[in-house]
Amino acid sequence: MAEFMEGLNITALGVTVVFAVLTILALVLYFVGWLERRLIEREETAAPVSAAPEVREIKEEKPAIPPKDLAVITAAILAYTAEKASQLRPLPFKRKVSDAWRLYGVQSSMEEVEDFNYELGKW
Amino acid sequence: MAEFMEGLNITALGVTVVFAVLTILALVLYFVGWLERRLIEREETAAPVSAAPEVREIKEEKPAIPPKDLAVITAAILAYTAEKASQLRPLPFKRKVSDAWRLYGVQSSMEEVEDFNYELGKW
Amino acid sequence: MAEFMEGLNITALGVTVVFAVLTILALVLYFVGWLERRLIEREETAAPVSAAPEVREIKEEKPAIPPKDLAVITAAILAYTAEKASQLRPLPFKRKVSDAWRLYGVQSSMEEVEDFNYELGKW
Amino acid sequence: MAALEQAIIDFFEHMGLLNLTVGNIVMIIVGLTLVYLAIRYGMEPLLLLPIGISAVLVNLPLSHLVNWPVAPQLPPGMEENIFATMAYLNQQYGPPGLFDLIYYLLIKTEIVPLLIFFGLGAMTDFGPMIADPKTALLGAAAQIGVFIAMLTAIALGFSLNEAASIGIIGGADGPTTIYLTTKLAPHILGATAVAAYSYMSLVPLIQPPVIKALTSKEERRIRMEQLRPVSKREKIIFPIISMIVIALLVPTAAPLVGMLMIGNLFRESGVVERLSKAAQEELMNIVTIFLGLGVGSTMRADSFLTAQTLMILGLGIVAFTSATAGGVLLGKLMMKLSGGKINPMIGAAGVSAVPMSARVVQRMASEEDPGNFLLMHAMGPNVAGVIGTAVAAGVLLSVLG
Amino acid sequence: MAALEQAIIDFFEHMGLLNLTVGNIVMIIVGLTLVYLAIRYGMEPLLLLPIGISAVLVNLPLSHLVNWPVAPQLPPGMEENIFATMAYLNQQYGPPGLFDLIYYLLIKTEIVPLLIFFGLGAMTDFGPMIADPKTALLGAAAQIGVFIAMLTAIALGFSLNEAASIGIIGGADGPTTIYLTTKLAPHILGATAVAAYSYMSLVPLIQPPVIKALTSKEERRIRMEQLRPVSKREKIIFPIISMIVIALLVPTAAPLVGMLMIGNLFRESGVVERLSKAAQEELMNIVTIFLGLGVGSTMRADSFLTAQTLMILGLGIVAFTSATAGGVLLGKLMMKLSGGKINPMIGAAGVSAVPMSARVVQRMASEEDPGNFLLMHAMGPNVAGVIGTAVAAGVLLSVLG
Amino acid sequence: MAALEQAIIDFFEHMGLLNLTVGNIVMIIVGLTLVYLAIRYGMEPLLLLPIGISAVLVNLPLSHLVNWPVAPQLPPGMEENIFATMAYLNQQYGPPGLFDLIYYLLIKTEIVPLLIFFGLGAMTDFGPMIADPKTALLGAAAQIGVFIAMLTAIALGFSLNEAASIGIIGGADGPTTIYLTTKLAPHILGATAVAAYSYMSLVPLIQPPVIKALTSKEERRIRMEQLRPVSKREKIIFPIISMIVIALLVPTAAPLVGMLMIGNLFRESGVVERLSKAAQEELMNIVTIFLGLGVGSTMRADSFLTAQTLMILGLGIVAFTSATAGGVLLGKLMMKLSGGKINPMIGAAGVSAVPMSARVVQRMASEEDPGNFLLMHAMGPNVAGVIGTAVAAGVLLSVLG
Ligand code: NA
Ligand code: NA
Ligand code: NA
Repeated sequence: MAEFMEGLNITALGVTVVFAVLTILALVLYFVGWLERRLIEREETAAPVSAAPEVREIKEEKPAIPPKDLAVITAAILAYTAEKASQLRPLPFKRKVSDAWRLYGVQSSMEEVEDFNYELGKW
Repeated sequence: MAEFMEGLNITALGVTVVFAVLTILALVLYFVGWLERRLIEREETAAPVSAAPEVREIKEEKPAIPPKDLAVITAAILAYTAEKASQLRPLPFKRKVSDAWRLYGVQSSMEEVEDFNYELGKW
Repeated sequence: MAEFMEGLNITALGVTVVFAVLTILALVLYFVGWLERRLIEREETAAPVSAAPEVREIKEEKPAIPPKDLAVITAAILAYTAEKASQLRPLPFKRKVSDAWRLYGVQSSMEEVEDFNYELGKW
Repeated sequence: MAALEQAIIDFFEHMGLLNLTVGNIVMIIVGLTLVYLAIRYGMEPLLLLPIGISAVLVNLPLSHLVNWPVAPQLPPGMEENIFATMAYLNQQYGPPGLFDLIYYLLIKTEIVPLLIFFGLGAMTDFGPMIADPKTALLGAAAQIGVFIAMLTAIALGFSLNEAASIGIIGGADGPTTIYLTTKLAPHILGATAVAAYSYMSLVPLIQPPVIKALTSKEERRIRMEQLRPVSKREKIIFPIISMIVIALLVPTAAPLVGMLMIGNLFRESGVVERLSKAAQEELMNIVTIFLGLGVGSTMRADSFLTAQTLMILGLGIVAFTSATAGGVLLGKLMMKLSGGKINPMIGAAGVSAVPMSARVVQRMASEEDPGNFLLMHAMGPNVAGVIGTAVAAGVLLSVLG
Repeated sequence: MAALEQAIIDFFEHMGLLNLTVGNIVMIIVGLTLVYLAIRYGMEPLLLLPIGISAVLVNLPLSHLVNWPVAPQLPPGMEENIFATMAYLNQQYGPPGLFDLIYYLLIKTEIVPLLIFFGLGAMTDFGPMIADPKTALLGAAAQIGVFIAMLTAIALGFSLNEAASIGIIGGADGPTTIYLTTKLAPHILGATAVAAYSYMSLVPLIQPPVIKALTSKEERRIRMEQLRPVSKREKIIFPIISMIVIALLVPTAAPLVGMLMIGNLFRESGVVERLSKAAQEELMNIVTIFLGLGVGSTMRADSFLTAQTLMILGLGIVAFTSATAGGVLLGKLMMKLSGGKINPMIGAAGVSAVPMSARVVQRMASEEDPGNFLLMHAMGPNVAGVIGTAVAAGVLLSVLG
Repeated sequence: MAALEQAIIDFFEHMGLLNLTVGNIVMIIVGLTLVYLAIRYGMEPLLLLPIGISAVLVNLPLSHLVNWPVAPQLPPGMEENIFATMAYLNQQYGPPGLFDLIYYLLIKTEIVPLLIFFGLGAMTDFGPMIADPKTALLGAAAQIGVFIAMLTAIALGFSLNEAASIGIIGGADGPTTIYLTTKLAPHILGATAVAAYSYMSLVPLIQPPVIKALTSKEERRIRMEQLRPVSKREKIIFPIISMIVIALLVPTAAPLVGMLMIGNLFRESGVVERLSKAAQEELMNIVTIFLGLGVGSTMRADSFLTAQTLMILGLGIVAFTSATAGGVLLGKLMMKLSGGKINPMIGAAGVSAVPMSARVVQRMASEEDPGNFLLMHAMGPNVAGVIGTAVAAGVLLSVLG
């Protein structure tokens, strides 16, 4: 019985804390959302010239493909994939394009070295 | 010499056990095979209506591609892959399709959420 | 001050060792390069008949694709990929081509078993 | 020749077959049942298949994959010291089998459950919850099931620590259940883990009757407004803010929520795709294998084949049912307060089991009205339920741990 | 300035070059030879390249990648306690180098060999053996080579434990060899591992003469009936049944066979493709790297450069030759009993080395008769040989371990 | 009810918020700044994002992700024994949190930095250095920055061990910095690691002014001859030779250089693509996650928020600047000796930070003369700088370790 009473106490505490924490989290999220809307408004008033260009960069234009063509290509590739899956084995992982740089001249080599991923990132 | 005698004993034991185990395994496999054939027979007598539909589902119909076309497509893709391997680097792993759901309306969002792989499986 | 003197000593030692090691390494590399050129010359004198065929094997002939076609295919695939990325989820990793061997007869099975990668390598 | 005979006799005396107990046989059948359910009905196969098959394997006698007990009697003061514990167990029970190493080094140290949470974070899109923060409360309401199940377990005679581990099943979060049980009551880990994953996959059967019983047809037909868009910036800020807020309020929930949110930040930041992919795939897959094998290896006849286990399986249903009810009832309250703008069914999705309970809600909504799309609205409570359960576990840990 | 001179003198006294022994030089050459064979002739490069290059590295003096001995003298009672052993070694020999950690934590605890078996299970299609179970006996017959090599080793003066580790080379299974040697005779691990992997890659040279000597042209021309189809259900049941049968009969083989079959169940179940892929790829690759580096790091001059090592390399040939002969001879017996329906050559494939010995058989068959396809028939004994060797290792462990 | 009140009071007393110190708040802001820099400006996000966010997490009080101090006071003789140390810390400070395990088991044992070097080797093409070996000397010259920074640090009052760890920042190699600091001065690990990675990403800002100050317009316009082709055979021999030469001369550099070269051999051999890919991807990604989290977890207020840290950040600039100057000055000498055939700017690329400093050189060259392509020539010193820094670290270790 003592255990059950303690269980009740834990329950009261637990329910209170869970609700409190998620309520606070929700309030914070409302505040962040409100801030975000204000920020966007201000950025828009500040005009297309300034501010956070890297956010917009992300939404690249992509050339539209007519839905019908899209469906046809999809169907073709899927059918092809299904058909070939049992015969084709994956091409070996093409890791070393390496010597290219001396064959294709210095210009092309630039791209390759940028690919050089020691720093594991982009520059 | 004592060691060699013990070696002989171990050999006798080992050869016996290896043969015994694999013989028993073979017998069990014969039994499983016999059971399987009986089960299949019974399923077939029980007709195309009932039983284990999910086993059959697996064998999906796939539209046949004429072998010649298949060969052409294969050749094209392989040639293409070989040609591009040195110039193209892998597209970055496209992980976040995310915001799609609010842009394409609720209908399309359904599929995406089904993609939501918290449970790591299919439902 | 004693620490600084020791630091100077370490610096002298360190700079000496770093330069010594990289100089030795450079000399060894010059030697390896000289050896390599001699080896290649000797191989070439020994004529196209003999020697190190596996080095040459690597440079396979690949059928040329006209650059324009290449560009078109690339553009098409990239556009297609971009378009589909939000709808298509990756095809499940097609791991088991398995039963193929009994369906397509013994000949085709050979290739498959060679694919069998217990030994994790090529034979 | 006598020596040979002796060797053969010795060998056969140590044959597993002659040492098989009834308990072993029952456990093997239990394990095979899990394997069958996983393969035949696709019940959470990523966990139940490894759990089932390793339960089979460890119950084949003398197989040396497990040599150490799951909940050993330790000298006083050693309990808390994992290094001393392992050295002691090695002394007492011989060198560890592979599954002992997995259990003691990877699961008992919480490495595996926390890395799973890390991967889950990298897999989860908290967008729906950010778009409509009030739905987070429904994720809180569902935790009521945790406490109702806990109280029921106490009433049935379980100790407080056991009852808390049983209650958390109602959170419908496998890794949280494993995390808490390992800390509070490791001897029932097999039972609570199996219950959690089994019922998670049975959500589509358990929830609909409860939801129907608590809502009217009109309520189920309520349509909701489309969610507002969520910016990339908000998605990046969310894991950081959540981690800070929750860890400041409930430090004992910090490991779970922290790892979840680090994973989510990797996902949303967009600058560490390599790591985010690794968290979701290579690391996640490897860790999932070890989780399944390690949990399954705790299912030994002596600790699993008890009346307790059956009661735990029963209490799991209590937990899931009351969690669903809790969510739906708060949903009804919010419906009334909002003037009918909220469909109470989405409360049921507060039982995380992402995204299954959200799909249950969507399915029930379209049954009543094919044009009613609640899925994204149900995803809010659904992901909030993950956080809610972690907080509940934190409270239980802080009081009992 | 005197201090600087002293520092320089000290530095040069600890220069590796001045501490290089003849043994080191020979071992470096041995390591480079393995690297050369791996790259130039593709001899099992996935193992022999890492083994070779780490053998080179650990024989460069004072390099601190290995600080602990491979087979240390331990105080009584410590041998079995890995935790006490490591603390003791740290005390005696200083902190562990990277390769010490790999060897003691990952290989000596059997984690790596067992995970390799797990991955192999996920890679292996047991279909041909299920289709024609009697070929499993040929996988048993090839194990005769294990015992013949063991007896020869005893006759040459090796201890029982060493002889058993040497014999198992004849099983043509790298991980099983490493597993057994680590348990029975860790000081010869380098030699047995190198022998096992080297001869596995030399199977195409070793087997044909033996097969030709034991079979007539007519026997080699025997064609066999096509194998029956195997259902998905059988493939799923197979790993479960095999695990149970073998673990009940030979519990000491349970870790190896158990992990193999869990991997295979992951593969065949079709419901855990993520995990099956992880077992075959990410986990397998990582584990293979550690296996190669760890084994190579045991190749130190003092324990490797002995007459024993040369004898072990010689005994490896004995093992492979007699294993091939054992398989072929049982093949001939089965041919007679079946009235000429079985081609005796497929017995040679009982030497696992999957799929190389099966390909050897196929190649020899098509040399005699281009229309004779034995590959799938040879795969039966081939995969059975993996199980057979694990069982043989289990017997040796139970008697000597 | 009194009990309930008590429970609530207890709970709130252990609430993190009430235990937050000013130091915690500052560290959280520091962590968030790193996260911001990583996301907003892409500053080495793969390391700085995990480091930043885990610095935030460990500074949320009582969160139990770290329970052990970074640089504990240990009983005499225990320092060197990692197993005794961990058992002792467990006894003193309770069970390890996840980040304690990552730090003590994976980073302090050097497992993670060495595996990173292994992966880097598999990613690096040493071709440009093989084609023009004299450029290796420029990689040596840049190490002068290491020693200048070290001397400055000593002058500012740092101990020798601390100064060496600070100096190595000038090598512009994150893992080497972490490796050396962990061994010599673990209490400043957070500061040196953050400095190393931050300045590596700031190379495009730090280097150009130094280069411009030391070279004339004419010098910067010097064009260089195209590099000779490098054969596959040379690329395979290179890692083997380098490993042997360097380990024989500086054994303390053997772990770093050895693992780098094993990785490179895996890459160039062409026969172990599975393993090479694993080293570059799955293993690398997993290890990078642990490195970032482990390093970040050492950033606690008490050890990080000191005047020392600010000085270390300042000394980092000294290190990078003098390293660049050292490279350029030797470049000028080589230009004179070669009769103007060598562009002195490529010396700046001896600061490894592969491939950023090589790109800086390329960019400055094309600004002066759009037709001048120095990139491949700058890659030679660039990769040589990795080796040079490892050797410098080896010398420091052998004298101070
Ligand atoms: Na939950
Ligand atoms: Na075998
Ligand atoms: Na460097």
